[in-house]
Amino acid sequence: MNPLAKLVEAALFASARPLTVDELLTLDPSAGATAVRAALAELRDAFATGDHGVELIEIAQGWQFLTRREYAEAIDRAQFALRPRRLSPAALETLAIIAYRQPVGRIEVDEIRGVDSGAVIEKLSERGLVEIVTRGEGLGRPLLYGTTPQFLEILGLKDLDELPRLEELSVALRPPAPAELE
Amino acid sequence: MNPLAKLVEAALFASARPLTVDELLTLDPSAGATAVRAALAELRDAFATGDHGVELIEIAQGWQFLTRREYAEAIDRAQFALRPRRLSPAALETLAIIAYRQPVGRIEVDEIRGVDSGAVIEKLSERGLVEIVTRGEGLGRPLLYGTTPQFLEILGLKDLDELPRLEELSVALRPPAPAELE
Amino acid sequence: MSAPTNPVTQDSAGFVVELEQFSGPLDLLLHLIHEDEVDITDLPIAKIADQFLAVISELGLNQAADYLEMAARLLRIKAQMLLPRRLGDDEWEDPRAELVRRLLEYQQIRELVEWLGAAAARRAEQFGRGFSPEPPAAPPAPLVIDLNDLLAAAERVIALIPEPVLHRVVPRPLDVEGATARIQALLAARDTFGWGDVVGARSTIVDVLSTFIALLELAKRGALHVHQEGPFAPIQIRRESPREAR
Repeated sequence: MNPLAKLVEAALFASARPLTVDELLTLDPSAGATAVRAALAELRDAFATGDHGVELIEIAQGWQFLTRREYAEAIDRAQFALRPRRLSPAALETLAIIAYRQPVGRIEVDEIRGVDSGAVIEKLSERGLVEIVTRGEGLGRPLLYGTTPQFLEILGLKDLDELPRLEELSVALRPPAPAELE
Repeated sequence: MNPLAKLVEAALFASARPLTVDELLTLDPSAGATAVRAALAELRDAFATGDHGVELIEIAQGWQFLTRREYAEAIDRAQFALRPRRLSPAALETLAIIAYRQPVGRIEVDEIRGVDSGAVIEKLSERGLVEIVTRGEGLGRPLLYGTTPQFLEILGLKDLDELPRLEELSVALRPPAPAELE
Repeated sequence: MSAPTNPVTQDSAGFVVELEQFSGPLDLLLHLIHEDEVDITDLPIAKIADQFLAVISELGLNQAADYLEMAARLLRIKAQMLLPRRLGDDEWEDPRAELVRRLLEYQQIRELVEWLGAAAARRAEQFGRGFSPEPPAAPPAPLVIDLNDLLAAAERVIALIPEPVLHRVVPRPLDVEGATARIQALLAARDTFGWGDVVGARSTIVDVLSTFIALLELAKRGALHVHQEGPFAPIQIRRESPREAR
């Protein structure tokens, strides 16, 4: 492969988007557009033999290496297997409040987060991470939530005592004294 | 190139980070680890001839295509890709201590550096270079930190064994050695 | 050396640079030791301590706790070294030992820092794949919760709370009796007075509530007359005369 083709290969690989011939020209001020086009053709042919998992494609905005279509499904499948599903920050916050303050009512969660948490709590409940554990005293006897055994299982904790204590968190916190948790 | 090698090539091209053999195994449930390793070796050799702008390297306990060193400057100049931000001396110091003493608590890092390292550890944690790996014994069961695969990734290391051994350093002092000076 | 008077002088710009130059007191100490080419294990403590003090005062680092603490430590060791000791005293412990151990340990870390920095620079000469295809949509993967993420969320949440206490109801009884007495004293002295005369300039919510209830109670008893020109106008209090006999 000629040296310019190798440089173009490296640049196309590292770029987050397709590159045009004009853009590729900035790689080597001494190379002309003809030389860049020849390099692109050489590269395309080298990867087009069917002996590679990727190919060089000319698309509207320029040139880009893309994985061959026939491998897309396997790669997608592998990504499913690898890509763990994560909770949104809002869900994590709500979960954290419930974990540390349980049993805790929705109103208290709303007050701490400063936003309505009803929908988030419902989602967490659907996912089996929190559940209604009891009813509170007082007006309307509110439903109080706590974490489930599945919550511990996902975090790999034996019991709730294994949750880090709040005073160990890096930010200087004023953890509520036990009496204030009620 | 054998079909599995082409599939592996496609998967590595599709990934922005190194993939381990275990991860690559999910591509083709019928392939075993031996076959995947053979495919990786075939790919590495195919790209190692010096006839490509990219090469397949072993890094962070996995494999990744990277552009060849000699093209760094041209790609950087053309701004097709950004170089990673450099780490500050304080960040590197903290990383060095965590890498060698892991799992290690914040207090120990503070003591060795002679300064409060809370903010630095938090930054490193945000960048995914260190993480809480376990909890220590003793008072308050402190959170203990260790390095992540991403730490290996930004240093271009296969694994932690590639770090220099302490006895190879010009200052010979083995880890916790309070007794040695007497 | 005096501190720069104007924070936007060249001095302060230099200060920032110098601050970044050393990552802590140990780093500064090592710098001095290397500059003087002295033996760490036989540290000329008096000389190094003086230099350390001079540098931190010059750089304004004597404001930083870590540097101050080290300065104090150096002075203590310097003093201990001056104490007389008997020849061949086996019990004598070199007061420098702990500091020397820390310096050696720190020097080792600095060496590792160089190695790590070089490795990172070398890795930065190679670029990874820049284009990441859209992640495939759909089928749910197993749920993962990272303990770090949960802790970070807890921190975010707690940062939101000005006080982690939710509603702490503090029993602060209203002092209606006191307010009544205050009003009655005013009634005895004057025919009319304003709201401000009763509660004063720095009234708490408790004072306001107590006074208000006392006023209403006294008005109900016919002891006074409360009058307000319009909404939000000053409240005027007038003695009800002639006094009703009860």
